[in-house]
Amino acid sequence: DEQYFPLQSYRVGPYAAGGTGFFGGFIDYLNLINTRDGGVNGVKLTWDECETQYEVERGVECYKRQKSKTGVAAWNPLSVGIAYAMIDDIARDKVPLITVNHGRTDSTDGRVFKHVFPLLLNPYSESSGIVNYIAAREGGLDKLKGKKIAVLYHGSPYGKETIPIYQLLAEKYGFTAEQIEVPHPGNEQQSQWLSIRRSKPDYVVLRGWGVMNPVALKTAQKVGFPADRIIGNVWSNSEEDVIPAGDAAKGYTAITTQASGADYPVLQEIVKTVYGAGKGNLDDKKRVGSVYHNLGIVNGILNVEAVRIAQEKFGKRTLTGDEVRWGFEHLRLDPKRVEALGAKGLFHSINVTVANHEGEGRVTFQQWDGAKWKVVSDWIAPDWALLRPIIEKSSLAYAAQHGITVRDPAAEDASN
Amino acid sequence: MTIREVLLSVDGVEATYNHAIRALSGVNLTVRTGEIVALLGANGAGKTTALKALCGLLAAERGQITAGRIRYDGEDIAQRSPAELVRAGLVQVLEGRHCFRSLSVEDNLIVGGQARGWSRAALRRELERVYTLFPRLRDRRGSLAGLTSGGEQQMTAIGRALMARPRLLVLDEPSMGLAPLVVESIFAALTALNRDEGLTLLVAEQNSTVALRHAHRAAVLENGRTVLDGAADALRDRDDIKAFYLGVGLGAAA
Amino acid sequence: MAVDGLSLSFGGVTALNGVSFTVAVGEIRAVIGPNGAGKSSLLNAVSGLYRPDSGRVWLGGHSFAAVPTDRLAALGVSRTFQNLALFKGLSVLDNVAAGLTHRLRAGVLAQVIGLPTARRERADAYDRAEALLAFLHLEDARDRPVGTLPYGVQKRVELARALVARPRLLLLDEPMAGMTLTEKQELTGCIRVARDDLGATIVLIEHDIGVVMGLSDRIAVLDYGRLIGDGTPEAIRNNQAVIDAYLGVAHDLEAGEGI
Amino acid sequence: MDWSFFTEVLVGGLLSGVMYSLVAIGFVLIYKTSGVLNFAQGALLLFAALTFVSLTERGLPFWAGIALTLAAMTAIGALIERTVLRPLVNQPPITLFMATLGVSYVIEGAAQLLWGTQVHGLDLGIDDLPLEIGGVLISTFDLFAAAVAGAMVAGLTLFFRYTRIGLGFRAVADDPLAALAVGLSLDRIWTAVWTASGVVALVAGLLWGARLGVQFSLSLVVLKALPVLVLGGFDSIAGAIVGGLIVGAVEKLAEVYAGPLVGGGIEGWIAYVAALGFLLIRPAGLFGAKPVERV
Amino acid sequence: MVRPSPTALGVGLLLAVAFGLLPLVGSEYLFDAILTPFLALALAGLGLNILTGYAGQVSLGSAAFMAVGAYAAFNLSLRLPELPFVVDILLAGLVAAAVGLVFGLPSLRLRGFYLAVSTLAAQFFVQWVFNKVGWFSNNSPSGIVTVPPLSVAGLALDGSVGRYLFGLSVVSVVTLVVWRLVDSPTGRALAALRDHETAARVIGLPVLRLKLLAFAVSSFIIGVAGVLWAFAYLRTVEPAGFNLDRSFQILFIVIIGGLASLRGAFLGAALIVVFPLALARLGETLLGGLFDSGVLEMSQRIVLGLLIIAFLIAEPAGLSALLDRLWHRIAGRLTALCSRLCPRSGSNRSV
Ligand SMILES: Nc1ncnc2c1ncn2[C@@H]1O[C@H](COP(=O)(O)OP(=O)(O)OP(=O)(O)O)[C@@H](O)[C@H]1O
Ligand SMILES: Nc1ncnc2c1ncn2[C@@H]1O[C@H](COP(=O)(O)OP(=O)(O)OP(=O)(O)O)[C@@H](O)[C@H]1O
Ligand SMILES: [Mg+2]
Ligand SMILES: [Mg+2]
Repeated sequence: DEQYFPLQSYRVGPYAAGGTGFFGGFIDYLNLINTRDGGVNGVKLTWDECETQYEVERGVECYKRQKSKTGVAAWNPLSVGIAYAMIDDIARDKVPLITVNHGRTDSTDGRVFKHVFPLLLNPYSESSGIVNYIAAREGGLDKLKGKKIAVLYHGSPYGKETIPIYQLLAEKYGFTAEQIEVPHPGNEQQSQWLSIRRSKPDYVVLRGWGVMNPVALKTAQKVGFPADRIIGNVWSNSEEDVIPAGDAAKGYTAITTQASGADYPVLQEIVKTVYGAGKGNLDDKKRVGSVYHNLGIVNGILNVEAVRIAQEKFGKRTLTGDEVRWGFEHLRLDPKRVEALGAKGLFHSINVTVANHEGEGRVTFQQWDGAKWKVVSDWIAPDWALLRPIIEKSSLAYAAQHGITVRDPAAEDASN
Repeated sequence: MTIREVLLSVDGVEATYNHAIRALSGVNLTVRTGEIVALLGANGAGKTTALKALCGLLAAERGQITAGRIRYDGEDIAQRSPAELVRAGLVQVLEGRHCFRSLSVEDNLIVGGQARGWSRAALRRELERVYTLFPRLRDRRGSLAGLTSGGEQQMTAIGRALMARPRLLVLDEPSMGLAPLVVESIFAALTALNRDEGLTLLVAEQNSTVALRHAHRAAVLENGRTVLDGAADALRDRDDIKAFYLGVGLGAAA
Repeated sequence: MAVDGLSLSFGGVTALNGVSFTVAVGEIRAVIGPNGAGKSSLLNAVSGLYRPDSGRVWLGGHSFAAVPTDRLAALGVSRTFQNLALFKGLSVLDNVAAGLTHRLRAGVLAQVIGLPTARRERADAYDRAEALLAFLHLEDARDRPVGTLPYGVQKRVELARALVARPRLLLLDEPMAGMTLTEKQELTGCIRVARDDLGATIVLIEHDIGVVMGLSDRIAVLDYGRLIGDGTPEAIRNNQAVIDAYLGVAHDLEAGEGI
Repeated sequence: MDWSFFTEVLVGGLLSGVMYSLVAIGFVLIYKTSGVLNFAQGALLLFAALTFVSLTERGLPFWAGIALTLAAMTAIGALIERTVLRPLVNQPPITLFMATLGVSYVIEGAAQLLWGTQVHGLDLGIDDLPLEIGGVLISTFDLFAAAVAGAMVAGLTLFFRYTRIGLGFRAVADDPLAALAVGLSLDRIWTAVWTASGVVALVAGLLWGARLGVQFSLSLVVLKALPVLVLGGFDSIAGAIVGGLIVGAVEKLAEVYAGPLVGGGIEGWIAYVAALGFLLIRPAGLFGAKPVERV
Repeated sequence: MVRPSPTALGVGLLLAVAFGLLPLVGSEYLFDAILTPFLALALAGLGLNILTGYAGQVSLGSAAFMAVGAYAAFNLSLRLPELPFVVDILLAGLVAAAVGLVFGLPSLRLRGFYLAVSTLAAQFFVQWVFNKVGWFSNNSPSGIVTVPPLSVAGLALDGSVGRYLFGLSVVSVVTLVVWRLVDSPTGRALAALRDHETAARVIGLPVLRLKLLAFAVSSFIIGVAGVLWAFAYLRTVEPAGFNLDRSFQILFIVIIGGLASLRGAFLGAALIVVFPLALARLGETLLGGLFDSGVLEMSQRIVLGLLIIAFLIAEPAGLSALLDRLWHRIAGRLTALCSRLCPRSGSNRSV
């Protein structure tokens, strides 16, 4: 028996660094399960890579090409655009679509988006997490009153997505949010940072992408804005984002759902079993344990565990996509289980339900010391209660528009 | 005429454009040092193509030589680049006034001398020579060549070729668009150069009267083939041949 | 047509210097002169491509300080160019037919849909173009893209394009450059026919004195932008100023022997 | 209005503009000899920077890295001449333009295949600490870049003014067939020019690479250079620098002062629109040669 | 016409296969990943060819007009649901034409690469507007829009085959119209303008009107191609999908296919869509085990680049001319062979 993971990966083009790290980590973990455990309960894991260059049409082509293989477990495109383009087909083909740390915010509502899983974090909870962290640094949410936070966002759909949520958070906590766009690709930010210098915010949230991140840090240095007051979002938090900035990045802090570093037992095992056998996916071993690599590994853990959970229910065999979907909907990994998986400290926990496809992932913050990331906060919980109504409003509108009947979680759980 | 060494020989050359359109199908031509040879033929006979072929310029027009041999100064030119040929003294004045439009007339001439790498003084001397030949150019030396009149452009093109001090000057329709006086003076000057400096000339001309008057020998092309090759004075006097190949007699009859 | 006190200079160069002369209806009027005398500039001014510094151009009863090029065809004027100005990518037939496009009344949509009027117009245009091809012996080249034709043939295509619209005034800038004698003779005939049968008034620039003398009714001579002679071929042939400036010694005339 | 802030934006803009000029100069060189917009300039830039970084990361000293990269750029120039330009001599500009697109694919592919897709940091050893002059912050790095660009422009301008080679360049661009006929060695000229634009690409690549990190996105900086080119004129080196200054200043002032009114992010197109407006007045840019045509 | 020409026969055969045979035998992959994008890109190529190939104006902003078409159709079907979809398409095309007209105005003064670069203003400006103004994407927070399922005249066409047939019909109709256009005197006038503007003015062609017409018609068609892209192909679009790379892709289709040739747009699109896929497949099966997808992709890029260059060298006039030449040669051989075998039967080809 085999379970197949089609990978719409990207190792070329402007976002190659993220793609190689993430898919490398994912593959490394699948490899570990195969070599160490002989698969999941004896079911071998297989995969294929299809290069998308982060382009939507290529992603779609890959989907059409790879979906014909048997035993597809789940799709993990790591691209908002590709994920959006797949949503209809996914629903029809009944296979889960995993968008770890990104994707449609409203697909958190699993009652409407049955097959879509924005695991760990969505853009809204990320924003809330960042604000909570700033509050913690200032000494409490009440200290936010009167503060000024500038959000420097990438001029793309991805960048724009959090504009309303920062507005909302600003109203709620009484700070002012100044949102500034950096046009794609963001290799020039003089004017934005001069504006920032003029308005003198207390913090700058960097919602960047690719080349925009190092340039932001460099330009900040150029206008004299301190790096330790810049907080990066989840796509501005990798080594690739800070290394090119050199010294300018020292002190820069960024959110993450998974800590970096290779000291976690699961990574040690990967290094030993997979890289030891010469089957490691990363060309450059130094990148083992980097942020993207670790995200790939965490994503691997989540996928594999979902399969495992589904197997408990449906039998230890090749599962259908919809069965794996069930597994994801019951993906509950508490800190104890995380530790058992050798990932204690790598990520916190997850608790996916029918209604909540995000799974209440916690976030932490890492600071760049010039050579590596260092965790500087506890595992912080975003303000889920605040976000849920907004998410539901959007998802219900989607359901109405597309004629989807909203599932009743209680009934679902009862029927299973 | 004493037999002199062969400077250029064209042997059964065939050529096509774009691997498809056949333009030459058997051109033979010999030019000896110090000769003036006229290449005659009706529109489309292949004169231009033949001349481009022997200066290595066909490739730039997506044409190719498919058969035959061209030897200049004893060497096969197949392997030589146009630049090398120019340095070896084989220079062509292209049909249709190919001036460097955005350069001044004088700069056009200077570029013409570049292959020779003249010193500053030599350059002045050469320019003077051209200006004496074409006084009109002296007046217009500062104008952009692309804006000058048709005849001025033609003079510029010829002058530019002379700047390289050719041994064999190949002219494609040099008289086109020039006033009769100028045509006369050009041919006079070229003949003088031929006489005094042994400049060899190969001239393709529609204006066969002028061409034959100055040429020693002439070749006639028809449909891409050499059909006649002989002494110019013979041709000049043979009205039947002229009538047949060049159509001169017809007008007289009409 | 007439020009009156036309002056035109470029930077320091005076291309035309107070040139005035008239062209009578139905006349073949030659303009000759040394290179750079301003002949082409004159035609360019008359066709609106150059804007004269002073002076006026009269075309069919209208007087212009600067001729509107866009209206030229409508005024019944067409011309050829010294350096070929053909539509290289189009076939010979299309080039010639293009000379009639400004007459078409049917709109784009009508043409695309193929309304009867549009179809008729189009067929008419092509019939006339074909007729001209026959007239100028261009049938063989009918469908060739003009860019690949020999120079002399291209010149004829240009003439055909100018003639197809039956212009009242035809401006020819060295139409015979690069032709063999036979072809020149043929073309001379054609130009005569154009005048006699189509009723065109013709202004002709040409360096072949034989052709000019044989063909034209009156000749204007330019030198350094000035009119230095104007009269019948006979008068010009014997005008000393013209001989000095342009014609040179007698034997040049044999260039156009036989005409 | 806050004049010192205005000055700061203006100066910042001008200095960024010089960075654009650096890239634009490479285009100008090629345009001057073939009348074509060289789409591969971005790829050359990426290739040069990537080669240099990868070499120094493998332990080569700075100058050895530069020398080797220069050698590589020369080889590329010669190769392009041999395999692309020579067979396509005398073809219309649009064809050559497409060919440069092909070249850019090959170079981009080869660069990444050879050196990988990783992001590299590049430290030229120039601290980028802000310098305060009269209350106005100025970046030392930008000053350095401006000096380099200035030197390059001055050098090239002198070169073109005082050698006859410049004349040959323009002749080739005007009419390649005639250039061949008068004996210009197109092969040598093209090799030289492509190599030169490779060298310019190296300089620009290093300076931009120090800013952005050496990565694929480096090839996107050409988009900043294009409006500079049309503004200054495709064939003018001085135009590249003046155009750069104008574009930089317009862009920054517009973004800072007009951006907030329309929601920001206008920097991506304002330069193009400004250049377009300007072109309507001067269709060949500030210093570009007007097309010479007559009938 | 008494006897159908070989061209007409060929086109007829092609249409018969495309409409009749393919829907029966094709797979979902064939339709969704190959044929539908091929049709949309070919249509865009056709549109750009009018502007670049026939009228001689180079544009680097085609993707922007695709975006305008796509977003216009999206908003029309969203906000005026009572309109039939065919009307939506026409209106979307018209909107694109209007935008094209505005950005075509500089062509009245600019030439060559100056014009080309200034069309980039359209490219970036339009993308920015769709990003910035939420109204266009129905205030979708991410700016990504998902179009409603395709249905024409009450006929639901949301399956792969349906969408393919829809695209094919649109492309067939537009191609027919374009063919009529370029064959008309107006089409010839455009080409005249391209080849020699001064001469065109002198023979009385309305130069300004023609240029604007070219921009409008071309943008209209590219806009319709955008509709196909959004409704028949991806069904989810974001402004970033219509970026500069797409514009270059379209230009590339036109030039590699053959300027001023209808066939060229299709050949070019086929090359650009099918070739990378074929190469990817080939690479994967041959070398998939040895190298990762990145290395394969990079090698494909190199191969593609080399091919572009090779094609251009072999025939700067594009695939269409290359095919013509091959056909000439084969036909020539065949006639030679034929006349040797059966000396009396002459064949009269028309190509
Ligand atoms: N670039 C080209 N592509 C295709 N065919 C060409 C090309 N140039 C010339 N030909 C063809 O080659 C043949 C010979 O032309 P060529 O120009 O050599 O004749 P020519 O004797 O110089 O004529 P002319 O006296 O008019 O200049 C003609 O049939 C012409 O159509
Ligand atoms: N657009 C222009 N810009 C600058 N100078 C020009 C321009 N047009 C013509 N001239 C100059 O004006 C003068 C007259 O040129 P014109 O072309 O009218 O001469 P022409 O009599 O036709 O000569 P040819 O017989 O050689 O064709 C020439 O000296 C020419 O250089
Ligand atoms: Mg010729
Ligand atoms: Mg003239």
